[in-house]
Amino acid sequence: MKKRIIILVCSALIVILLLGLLQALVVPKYTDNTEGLLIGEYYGETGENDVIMVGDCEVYESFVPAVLYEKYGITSYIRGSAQQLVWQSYYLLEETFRYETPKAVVFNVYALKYGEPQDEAYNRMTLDGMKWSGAKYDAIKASMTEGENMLDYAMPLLRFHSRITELNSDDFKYMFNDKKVSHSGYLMKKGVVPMREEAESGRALLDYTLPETAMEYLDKMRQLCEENDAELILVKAPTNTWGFWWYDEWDAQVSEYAENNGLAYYNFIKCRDEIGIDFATDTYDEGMHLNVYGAEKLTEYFGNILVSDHGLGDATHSQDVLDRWQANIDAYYKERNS
Amino acid sequence: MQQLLDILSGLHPEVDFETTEDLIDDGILDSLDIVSIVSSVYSEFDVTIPPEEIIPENFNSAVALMELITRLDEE
Amino acid sequence: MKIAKRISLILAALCLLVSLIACDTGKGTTANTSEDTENVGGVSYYVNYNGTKITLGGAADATVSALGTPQSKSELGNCGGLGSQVKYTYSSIYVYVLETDSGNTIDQIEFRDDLVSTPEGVSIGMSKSDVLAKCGEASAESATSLTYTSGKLNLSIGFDANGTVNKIAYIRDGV
Amino acid sequence: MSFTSYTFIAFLGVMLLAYFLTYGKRQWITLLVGSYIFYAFAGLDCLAFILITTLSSYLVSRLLGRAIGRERAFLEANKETLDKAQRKEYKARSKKKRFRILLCGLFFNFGILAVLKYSAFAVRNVNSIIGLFGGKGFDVPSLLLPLGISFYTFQTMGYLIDVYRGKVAPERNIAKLALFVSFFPQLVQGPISLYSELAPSLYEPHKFDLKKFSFGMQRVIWGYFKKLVIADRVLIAMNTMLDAPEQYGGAYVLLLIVLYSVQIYADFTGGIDITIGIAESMGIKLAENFDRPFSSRSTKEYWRRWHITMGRWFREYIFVPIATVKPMLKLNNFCKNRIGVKAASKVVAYTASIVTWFVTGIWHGAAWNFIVWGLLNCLIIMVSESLEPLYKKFHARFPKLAGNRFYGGFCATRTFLLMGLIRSLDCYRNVATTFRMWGSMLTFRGIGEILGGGILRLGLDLTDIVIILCGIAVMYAVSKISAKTDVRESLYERPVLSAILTCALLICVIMIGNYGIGYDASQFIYDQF
Repeated sequence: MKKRIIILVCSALIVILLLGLLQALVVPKYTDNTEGLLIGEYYGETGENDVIMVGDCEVYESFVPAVLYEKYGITSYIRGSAQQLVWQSYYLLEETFRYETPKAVVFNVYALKYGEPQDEAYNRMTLDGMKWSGAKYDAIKASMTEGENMLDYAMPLLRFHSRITELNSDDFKYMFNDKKVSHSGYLMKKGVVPMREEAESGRALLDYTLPETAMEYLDKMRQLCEENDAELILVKAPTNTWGFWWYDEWDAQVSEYAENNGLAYYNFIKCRDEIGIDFATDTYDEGMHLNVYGAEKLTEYFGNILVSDHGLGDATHSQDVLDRWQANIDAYYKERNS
Repeated sequence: MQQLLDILSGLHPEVDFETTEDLIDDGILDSLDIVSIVSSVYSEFDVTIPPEEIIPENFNSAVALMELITRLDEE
Repeated sequence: MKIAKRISLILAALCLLVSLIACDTGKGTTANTSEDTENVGGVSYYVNYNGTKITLGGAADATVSALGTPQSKSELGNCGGLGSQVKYTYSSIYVYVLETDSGNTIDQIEFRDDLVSTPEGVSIGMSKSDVLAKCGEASAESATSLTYTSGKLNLSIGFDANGTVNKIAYIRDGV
Repeated sequence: MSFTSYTFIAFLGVMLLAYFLTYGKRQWITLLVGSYIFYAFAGLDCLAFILITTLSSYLVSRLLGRAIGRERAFLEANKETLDKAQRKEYKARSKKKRFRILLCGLFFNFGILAVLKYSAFAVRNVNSIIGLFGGKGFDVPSLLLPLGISFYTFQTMGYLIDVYRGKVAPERNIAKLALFVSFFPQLVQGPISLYSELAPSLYEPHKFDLKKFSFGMQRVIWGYFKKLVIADRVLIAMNTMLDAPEQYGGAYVLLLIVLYSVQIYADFTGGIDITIGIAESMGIKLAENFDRPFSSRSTKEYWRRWHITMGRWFREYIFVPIATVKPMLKLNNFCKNRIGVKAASKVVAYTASIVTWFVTGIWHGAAWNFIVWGLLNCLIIMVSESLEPLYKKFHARFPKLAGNRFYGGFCATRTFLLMGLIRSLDCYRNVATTFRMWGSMLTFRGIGEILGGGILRLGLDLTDIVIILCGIAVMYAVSKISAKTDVRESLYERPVLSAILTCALLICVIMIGNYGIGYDASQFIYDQF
């Protein structure tokens, strides 16, 4: 009898171990669609970031922390991912405050257009990278689409098990260590595909009110920043194409919210010329996103604002952090100029 | 008893019903035979065999069947 | 006999209970499956443009080829698995097409200038009272717009501060 | 809550724990509570129906029990004074009375089932008749169909009939009866248990027994393997073909027939494995529902080995009573003198068969395809029975054939294909379409297309097909071995090997099972029949 119990316990342990290994094997490695790795990379660069940026592709394709540090001495990290919804940004921020105390938080407002969970795949790309915490649990709960299940997040094996029949060499190569893809959350795109024509408008909508849920989470984000003595700064990236249009009605609502709550709100669409953005050279996908050349221009312009209007850039940092940032700059230019 | 044996032999002349004891289990009697037996028992003995008594144990041998008939008649 | 009576009484009571529970739980049996496009609620959900009838929610391929070469055509990648959106620009209208595996559908039609009008005769530059006279009561009204709705199909008419029509769009709700 | 949902797995874990923790005289109450929680997941209005069935059956069974008690007491008390004829007369009279009570119970409960399940079907058919005369017809009602209603109604009515027949004593405790009606593992898809075989072990306390528990769990995992790895994967290809039947005629129909046989076997026996395994892990014994059905050599044998408990129900409570009811006996005797003994019993047995198979068909679903399916089964059995003398002559001529392995294989394959063919009626769900598709098989078109890669265009890739083939091989091997020995019992002597195999099976289920987003693991096919 004793022997049987020992066998039972051992086999249970072996099964758990094997499933753990298999899980490491089958979860997507995102070596092609690298956006899926952004959120997880933060944990290697926590601490003494002056600025944290949250939002969707309009943050991680628009601002370059390495340039911000090089030009203005501001340390920063971008916690953005593909179609990152407002509440996901909120919970990521909540998590970030457990690691450090930034002086300012920058939120790109485009995601305010979504008031409901959108897409399972994007959820996974944002949420799977987070370490387990109450914030992750809440973020998942707020983001699940119909048919999704908390257990699929707790054990990604259950979600991705069918990949076992389509494994490739990357799955083995990055089984335990993910590939590094970003520069402090900035995902570099060097291609140039010029915009063909300036859009006059986006698709007409039936209702131009920003969803209530989204605005509620914006407000929660504001309170969270207040509690943590960080200034919340709202921005809208300068890109504006018909498929991703920033409507005047939305702009008015955000402006009003910012004014009522004493927040700064910069809509960079309105100052493209001042920034010097040229959609013939500064975009990699016909104007939907900035490429690295556009992002550098925007970062310089925004850095100037952060220094002059928000008193950033004069923080003293430990030697470790200074070394880390020197390495960041080197890595950034190495990839940029390669 | 002879009456019963006549009924049975009428169905399967080749079988010695006095000695065989696994009529059902060996597949000698099929459902058609059972249906026939039940109706013959009704006409010859004036005994109705209720559905719950139609089980292999009661039909496996002529003796068992005779016992069933007697029991049903006596009760 | 007494027993049987009692049972039938009890069972009758239970029957009543069942009949109360077994009320209709399914959905209506005559669900409106086809997206009616003509004259529902007073408004039509199509546009005649240069002799081509463009029907909101209708099949796109034949319509697009009948419309001839657009001024420009611009495509937006597959978004959230819903299919990809294509925007066709013609001199007076925009036509948005949703392309999915099961076929291409006219998803939205917008007016760019006052050279086109709805089948009811509404065009950009009219006054709100003209619109109400031609189209009747709207399904929804806000300070800046009137919306006519039938199922998933909508006609949205926007106004500027003076109450003049500045926007006309046929919009299909999320698919 | 389907067996393949996370909710069910979690529920099962909690249930098992609670069951063993409450060991003692009231342990069965845990099961009752659990079963009602399980059932409540299907909807609270469903719960009302199962309660009504329980309540009415309890009342009727108690009344029947009282009537039987009175009868016995009366006979006992007047043993001396009554002569045989009087006794017979009294018994016949009181049996009639009892029968009326039983009928109340049966009519009421089958009435509920009939109204819920068949009224829409009936109205539709009436409408089409009215339509012939240009009438407008009635609105087709759409009523709620409580989970597993066909199963629990039949099981409970079996209990009532057994009480009426005096085979079992009525249950005095209504809560215990409620458990018999609603025992959660078998609620959705059977097996249909007899009260006499299930009740004792259901109410008895069961201590945790490592052997029984691990046997049960092994069987559960095996069931999930069959269902998730094989059945739900095969289903993908089947659905592709069924979405556009006209595109997949000819050889594809044969492919569909084979695939559906594999699918329903893996799905249904897998589901029953899960059911019996769960009960077994708690120490409760349920009746087996399958006995290697695909090795049957004839249709008759097949129906003794496939869905056994259902076949038993129809035989005991429909076929036998009909074949032995007095008018039938009289008919039989009347015919005997005119057309001979054999033919006379055929008249009776075939009449009873046709009724039984009609009911079996309609029990599976309220649609013509099921009725046609039932009657075709009946036809095949009757034809092969009529040809029996021919077979006998044939075998007398070639005495070696009966023992020949290849001949046996031929018979089994023939039965497999024949059963598969008529089973395809419930794939197409339409009699006319099915007949058309059967017709198209004669054209043999599509063989080249399937072999030339068509099989890979049904939604399965090569890996899937390999997995299915391996799965079938494993199922075949296990079935073959278990015909001779009890697989788990012989593995029990080799605990390490047993553990390795069980773990491997579990990992297979998790890794290559077809579940989760994108695959919506299908509900068990036998739901709501």
